[in-house]
Amino acid sequence: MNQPRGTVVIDTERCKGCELCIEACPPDVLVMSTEVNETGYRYPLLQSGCTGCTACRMVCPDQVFEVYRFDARGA
Amino acid sequence: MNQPRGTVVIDTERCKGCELCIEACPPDVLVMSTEVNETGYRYPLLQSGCTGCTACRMVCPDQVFEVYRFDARGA
Amino acid sequence: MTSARPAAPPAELQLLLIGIGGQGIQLIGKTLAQAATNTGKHAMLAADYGGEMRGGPSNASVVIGTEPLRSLPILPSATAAIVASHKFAGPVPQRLREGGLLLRNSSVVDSGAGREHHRVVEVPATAMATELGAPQASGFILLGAFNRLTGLVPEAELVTAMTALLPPYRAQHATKNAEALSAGAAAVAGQEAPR
Amino acid sequence: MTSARPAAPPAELQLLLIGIGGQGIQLIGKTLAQAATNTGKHAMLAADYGGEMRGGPSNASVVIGTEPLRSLPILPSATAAIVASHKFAGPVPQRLREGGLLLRNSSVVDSGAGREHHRVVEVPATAMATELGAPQASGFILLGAFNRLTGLVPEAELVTAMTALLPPYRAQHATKNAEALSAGAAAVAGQEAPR
Amino acid sequence: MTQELRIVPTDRPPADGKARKVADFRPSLMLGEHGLCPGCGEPVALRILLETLQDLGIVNNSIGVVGHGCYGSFVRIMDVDVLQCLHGRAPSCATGIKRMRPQTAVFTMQGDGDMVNEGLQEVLHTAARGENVTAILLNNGVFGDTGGQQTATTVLGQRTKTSIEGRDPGLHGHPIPVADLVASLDGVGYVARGAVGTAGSIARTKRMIRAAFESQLAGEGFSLVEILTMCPTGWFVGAPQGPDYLAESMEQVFPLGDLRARPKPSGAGA
Amino acid sequence: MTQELRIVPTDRPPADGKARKVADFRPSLMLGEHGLCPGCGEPVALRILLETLQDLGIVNNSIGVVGHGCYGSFVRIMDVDVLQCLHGRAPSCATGIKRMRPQTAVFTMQGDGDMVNEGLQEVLHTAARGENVTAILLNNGVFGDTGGQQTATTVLGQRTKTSIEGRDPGLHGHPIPVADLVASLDGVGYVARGAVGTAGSIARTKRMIRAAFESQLAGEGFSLVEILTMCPTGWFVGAPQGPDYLAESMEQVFPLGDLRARPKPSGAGA
Amino acid sequence: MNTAVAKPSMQLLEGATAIAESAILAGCRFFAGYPISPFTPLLEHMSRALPENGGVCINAESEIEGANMALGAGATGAMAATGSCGQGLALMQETIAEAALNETPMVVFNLARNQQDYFQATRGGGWGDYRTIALAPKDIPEAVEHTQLLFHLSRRYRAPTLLYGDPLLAQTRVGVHLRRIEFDELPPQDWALDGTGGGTGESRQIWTWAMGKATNPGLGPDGHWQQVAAKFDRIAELEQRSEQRYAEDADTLVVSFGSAAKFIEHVVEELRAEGHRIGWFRPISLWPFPGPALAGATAGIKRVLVFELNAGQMLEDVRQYARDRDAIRFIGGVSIHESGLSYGPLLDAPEIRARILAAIAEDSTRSTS
Amino acid sequence: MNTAVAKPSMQLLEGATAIAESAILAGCRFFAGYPISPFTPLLEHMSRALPENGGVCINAESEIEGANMALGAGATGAMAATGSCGQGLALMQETIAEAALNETPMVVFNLARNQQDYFQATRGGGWGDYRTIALAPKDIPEAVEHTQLLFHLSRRYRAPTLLYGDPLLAQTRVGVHLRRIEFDELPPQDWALDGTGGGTGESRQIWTWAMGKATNPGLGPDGHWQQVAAKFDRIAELEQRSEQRYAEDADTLVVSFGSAAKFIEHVVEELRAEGHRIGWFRPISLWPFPGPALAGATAGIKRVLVFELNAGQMLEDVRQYARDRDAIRFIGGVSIHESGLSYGPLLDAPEIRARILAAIAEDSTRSTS
Ligand SMILES: Cc1ncc(C[n+]2csc(CCOP(=O)(O)OP(=O)(O)O)c2C)c(N)n1
Ligand SMILES: Cc1ncc(C[n+]2csc(CCOP(=O)(O)OP(=O)(O)O)c2C)c(N)n1
Ligand code: SF4
Ligand code: SF4
Ligand code: SF4
Ligand code: SF4
Ligand code: SF4
Ligand code: SF4
Ligand SMILES: [Mg+2]
Ligand SMILES: [Mg+2]
Repeated sequence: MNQPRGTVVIDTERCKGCELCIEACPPDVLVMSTEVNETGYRYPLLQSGCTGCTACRMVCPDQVFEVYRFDARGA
Repeated sequence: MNQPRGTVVIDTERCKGCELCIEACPPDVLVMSTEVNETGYRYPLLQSGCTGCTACRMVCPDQVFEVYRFDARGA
Repeated sequence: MTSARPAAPPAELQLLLIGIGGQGIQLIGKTLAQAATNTGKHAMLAADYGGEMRGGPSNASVVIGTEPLRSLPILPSATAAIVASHKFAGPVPQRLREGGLLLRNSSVVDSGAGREHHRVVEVPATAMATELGAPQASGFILLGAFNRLTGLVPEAELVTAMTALLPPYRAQHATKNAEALSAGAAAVAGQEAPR
Repeated sequence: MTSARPAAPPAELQLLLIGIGGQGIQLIGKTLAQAATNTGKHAMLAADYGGEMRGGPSNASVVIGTEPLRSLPILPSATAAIVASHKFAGPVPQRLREGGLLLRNSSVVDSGAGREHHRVVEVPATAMATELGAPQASGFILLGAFNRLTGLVPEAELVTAMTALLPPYRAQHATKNAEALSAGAAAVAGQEAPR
Repeated sequence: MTQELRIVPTDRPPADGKARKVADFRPSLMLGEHGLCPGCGEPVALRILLETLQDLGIVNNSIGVVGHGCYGSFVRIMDVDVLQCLHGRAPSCATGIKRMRPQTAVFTMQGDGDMVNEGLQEVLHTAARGENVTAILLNNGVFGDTGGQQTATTVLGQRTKTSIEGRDPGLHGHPIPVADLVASLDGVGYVARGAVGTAGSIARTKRMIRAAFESQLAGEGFSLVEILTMCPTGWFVGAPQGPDYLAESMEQVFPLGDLRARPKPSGAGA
Repeated sequence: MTQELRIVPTDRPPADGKARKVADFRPSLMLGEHGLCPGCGEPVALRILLETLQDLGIVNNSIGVVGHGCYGSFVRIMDVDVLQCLHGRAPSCATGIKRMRPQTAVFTMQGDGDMVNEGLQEVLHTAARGENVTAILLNNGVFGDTGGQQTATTVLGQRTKTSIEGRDPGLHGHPIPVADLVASLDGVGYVARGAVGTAGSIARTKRMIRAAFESQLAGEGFSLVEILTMCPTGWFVGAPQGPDYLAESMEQVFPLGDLRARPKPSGAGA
Repeated sequence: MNTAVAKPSMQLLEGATAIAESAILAGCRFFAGYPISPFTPLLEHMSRALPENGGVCINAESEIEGANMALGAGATGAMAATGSCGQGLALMQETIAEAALNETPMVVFNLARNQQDYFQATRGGGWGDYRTIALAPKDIPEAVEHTQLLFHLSRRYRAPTLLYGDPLLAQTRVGVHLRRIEFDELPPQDWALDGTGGGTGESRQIWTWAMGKATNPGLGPDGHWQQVAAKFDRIAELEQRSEQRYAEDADTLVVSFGSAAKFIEHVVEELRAEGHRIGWFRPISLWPFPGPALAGATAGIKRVLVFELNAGQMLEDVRQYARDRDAIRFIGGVSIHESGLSYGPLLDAPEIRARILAAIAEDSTRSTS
Repeated sequence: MNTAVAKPSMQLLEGATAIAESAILAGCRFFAGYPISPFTPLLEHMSRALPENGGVCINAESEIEGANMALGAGATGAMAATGSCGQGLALMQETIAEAALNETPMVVFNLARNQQDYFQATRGGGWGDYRTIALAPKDIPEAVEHTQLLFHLSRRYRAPTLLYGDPLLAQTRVGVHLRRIEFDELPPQDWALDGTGGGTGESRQIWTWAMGKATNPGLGPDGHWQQVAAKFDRIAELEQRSEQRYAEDADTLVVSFGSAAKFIEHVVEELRAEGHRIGWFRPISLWPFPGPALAGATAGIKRVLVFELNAGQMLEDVRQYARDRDAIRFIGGVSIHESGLSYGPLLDAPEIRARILAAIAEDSTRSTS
């Protein structure tokens, strides 16, 4: 798993800091920022290891995630 | 059954001729009159053989029956 | 308190029908109005239901004319009346005009309903209907009589109208009702108003 | 269009509180009004909610006086303003009287809000609150500062009122809020208005 | 007919001193005549309800709330404190009454039009709220009072003035078994469905009404007795055919019996 | 936290040409941002609903009827023909629409306050009428929009602004499982209960929504999908705790799953 | 069954039936209602006749549901209607207001039990600044005409409209000629929901608050409600309807509406024939109330008698517009049939005549004293 | 929690809370309501405070249910109330009319979003000839007083009564003194249902049609409704309330009610101080409308300006009573907050001031031209 299977784009300005994505990420690669966005909310940061599973995008109420997969690789 | 076990008083003027009592009487001793009452309805007449079971009184929507039993006799 | 002097004397027949629920007052009113309509006349039937319950008053007014009608749906006065029951016949004497025709069901109506200055005709409608084996048809006896007395419509039109008005589950009454119409007419034969 | 010449100059403090939902504007308004009431003053807090949604404007007006109040619940003009966010601070410049005190959260409020003829004081409330480890408490920093500037009530009264107003599930914020009040007061020490 | 049998005089009580009256014309709580149609089942339901109040000795500690339907006129002949309420609203009115008079037995009397059409929400909310009142539903599957139109309990195929070719599920939908819905809710103490078509079903229904009031008196929550009643007028059948029609149409769709029994004595309580 | 891991840049799509986008920020039917609270479950339900319309290819042949609640503001961001109707009345409005536009997919979106409080009668009648429409219930057990008061689905013990010590059955009654009531009625094609607490339940719920619309398109009658949604604001819990609270409180009382499966293909039809 | 095919000859129809047939002729294709006396026969007839004419009639399970079904149907652009009597209309107030404010056309039939719903018809108990065009026919032929007019106006103005009838209109049978009335062309219904807007970025929205879509914002409540209020102001100018007779040379003018006006007309004719200087004025549209016409008709009138079968409701409108307020006398009153379902003894020509004569006599005594 | 024990010192209370506490002081023991902005805090406070004071507050599942619960509670003789905002009150119209006609006391709180419910409050959308005493306080202290008065009047007249408030009354917090107000003694409640009448032959009955029992017939609808109408005529005479200032020497009189009147008062004081001959008139009871007082106040007035936050509803009452109808100018209008939940920008002293000055200027131009 040294080559990522997926990644996400995070539209941090839309995030409301609910942390639902953190809990939902199966490989547990999302963490909350310490910084806040314009509206004053902390937002998720991606660490390496994303599988492109879309779970974060599934649970996020605020449409913060766009998800990509690197097809050529892995399982 | 030559001595009646019960009898009824029939307030014929209240009767609306629905015939529910006729069907309900277990020993089948009620018959409809050919005459009509003041309001123009036929009403039940009692033939001998009443058991005082109160079925007629139970089903009558118009409170036409009062029921008596002759306790000393029969069953 | 009465409308003593109307603007123009009505060329309209204004008929009060008085009875109690269950006597078929509404149906005979409809029959008459429908028959009149079928013969090209203008007709109105104004019902006066006493709520939804049986045994209460059941009155109706029928107005028939050859021109568009001017009568009110609640008649201040009438030119004729059919009284099928005495129970609620109170307003009739006041409302019926002088010389008006008062047709009474003499089987049940006591003599109080109607005054000297009315033209009173009596028909024992309830008794006749029972005799016919159709106790529900006493109203049609009265209607048959009334129509004969006034010559309003051909009797056959009444039969046609009545038959069409019966709901499907009462269709079986048509024949007896027609007989009642005839019997009523026959009962007053010779008493027709001079026209 | 402005109420240029009021009937009598108000002896009432009329304070506009301007912010956005989530900044706790309503709570600091309540705290101030409650503290004033507790010290025997007459107070009014008029809220202006922008519906039920977060992120929209959240404004409030507080009026404090020693006599029964005469101010309207929608202030045509005010003697002081606290601006916690620049997002919806539009009406402030028009409504704040000449010489009125304008307390600005300099962490977020751009310099547009406020005019030369106002007495402007700036406090970097958001930054201070974050520093305190209580980002939700920036409003109390401003309130602490405002109270010190105006000498309205003893600071302890603000703490009491704030503590009582917190709903049970937010009781844990009381300490940080109290610290914020003090920090705000300290930040403007020496800038008190001459009384 | 059995014309050969002797006709017995029935215009006065028997002279025989040994005759014991076993049933009055009507319970003393019934003040006079009603104006309902021949063969209507509703007056029978009224009678067993009033008898039950007497049997339980709660005559002068009861308040009735009566809706709109033919039975609405019963408020004139029930010797009980009564609120005649708006169409469909009896359960809510009963709620207000019961909360202010918790020691009083409070009941509603409603028709299917009243309870299952206009007031379906009221009865379900009141049941789920566990309101400690007793509802009596007189279900004849039509709006009797307005002349026999389709209600929410009209069985499929039945002709009414607004389903003149018979209730067609594709056009008019399906009947709602309100007692079953109520029985499925928490907050409910007792639910049963009876009928007044035969002497036997009347007797059984009377026991159901008694159980419902006992449930209320024991504070078990909401109780409901649905009573299937004949409406020959609205059904366009002769009065004598009413009970048969009831058994063959309505009882098939709405089976009789207890739908929610009272809690076992050990488990009783609010 | 696993701070030792490397933070990956996420401010733009990956430059890597082999990257394939598998999920947009939002479906194209969603026109913009909503103003709902952090951690609210309702926008998630909206998303899977709109995605289903797209999946089924009925985007430009659908009419939505939206009630009053926080989700009410979705009418501003749903790119679908919409009637914003009165509180509780969506099923009736949907009925009028569907009868005049039988070829169009018609759905409602209502909250628990909207459907189970104000409009309980409407949904039950519409279901029993077999109205061929799809109802989407967003059940969060509170009136979110008005600040978190008790609704008819609030679970026992839950604190709300009008049951401040927790919902007490003796005072406030019991929650109503509306989907179960609907599932028990004739006239109904499909009923299920889902949730949006986890990615798994969201995926399952999306399949339920699809089944409901397919049921409507097949003319099977009324369909309902109840969706349990988080309302951290009304529950007085932190947004991150929403899904757990949902699972531990609501799902215990309102179990997830199909409550009325679609008729087997052989038996399908109106 | 009487179907909507125009018949040349006269048919004897119950008023409710005639109204139903007229509605179908007007293009009504959706009806939902709940039985209540005397509205029931309208519902019953619709339940038979609408399906035969390609329409839908639903036995709504309650008035509120019926009204909202009609609103939904109206939102698709179909001609839709509901009805009841005043009691049932009380339950529809929220919905009627909503339809007015979200601009959904629909027609509401109030076949009332009496004239006690005047306030309900003209002010309503809904919320917001809305009005309802309310026509009060005096007899069945006029009701037949009004029915078609109301469907037309409802579409023209995108607003609910109301027919205020009574038991005499509902239950009387008279010979009527049914025919379709042609009106001016209607504006296009580009607002109607047909489901095709989805995914276009221009999907449609019907919403009382008119906030529009994120990509296409609406006026919002402030702008929208002002616009709706302005529309009602316009209607108030354009749609006043009234009728009057003998006002020019009358001392006494009797104002009444609906069936009562038919009785007044009758009695006034009688009194005219007897030499009384009397006339009548009839608002046909209760809202918009024909105030200017009444002001004109009452110029120079000595006494303005108001006759209505209620405790004095239209009276308040007469007070707003009659030239000389002090000339107004109320001669109507509450009068209910013992069944509670229809008019009481006051709606009777002799009684009305007596009241008019008494009012004239009282005034004369007063003026000579 | 603030409980109903009279506290000597001033409490800072939200208006809705103050009203709730005042209701409890008046003896209110039953409340049922359904959340809606800005009524919600009244319900929330009742749900906490009533049980603490021996009462019952029910989270009614809808407005209709809440209103009928209150009616039921009121029928037992308990002081009962319900409420909502105008939107929810629209749903209660049938019930309020019913309570008026079957003579059940109850209080209805309309904590409205604006002033667009004037017609609803004064005419209603129920059925029959009923009225509702409707008080419109100008601020919270007055609302606290009105609340107790409304419970009293409701009992005195056996009729539903109504408080017409708004977001400023509901949501503003001010210091208030709560105390119980003592009123005249009330008539005995021999009509109240307590369940003891059964079997006595004299059991009680509450019924809009008042037909009574077979053994004890009632008046029936005709007699009963006439009697109720006569009662409302009596109330109309006895319960008019209004306030005015500077009418004696004013050229211009501004008529307004509720919160708007508070703003008018403020602006008129300003204008007086600047030398304008201006005064104000405030109906406190919207029904009964203080017509005679307004007629008196408008005698000799050059212009009567009507200011209300709606399209012109009270305007119709002013038109009925102002001495010179032609002097009336409407300077109010529809104005809604963008949230739809409260007043828009028109309710603001500078804006009002400008409208008054413009109306005066326009008139002067006209009269000189
Ligand atoms: C709000 C309202 N709508 C309609 C009515 C008319 N109405 C009176 S009785 C009735 C029928 C009641 O039917 P049901 O409850 O089944 O009683 P039934 O007559 O069959 O015994 C109706 C619809 C009413 N009184 N109020
Ligand atoms: C007739 C009526 N009553 C009350 C309201 C106020 N209201 C608006 S939204 C709402 C709550 C809705 O709750 P729910 O449907 O559960 O939606 P949520 O906000 O929880 O998503 C209420 C009561 C209204 N708009 N109309
Ligand atoms: S796509 Fe899956 S693995 Fe990647 S961040 Fe989202 S939840 Fe985690
Ligand atoms: S779920 Fe969405 S809104 Fe919530 S923290 Fe994650 S990115 Fe932000
Ligand atoms: S009491 Fe029984 S046996 Fe006697 S008549 Fe009645 S039903 Fe027949
Ligand atoms: S049941 Fe009663 S009303 Fe019917 S026929 Fe028999 S006695 Fe008469
Ligand atoms: S219509 Fe039906 S319910 Fe009504 S009285 Fe007649 S039979 Fe009974
Ligand atoms: S209040 Fe609840 S339902 Fe409403 S937006 Fe906030 S979290 Fe969502
Ligand atoms: Mg029924
Ligand atoms: Mg909810």
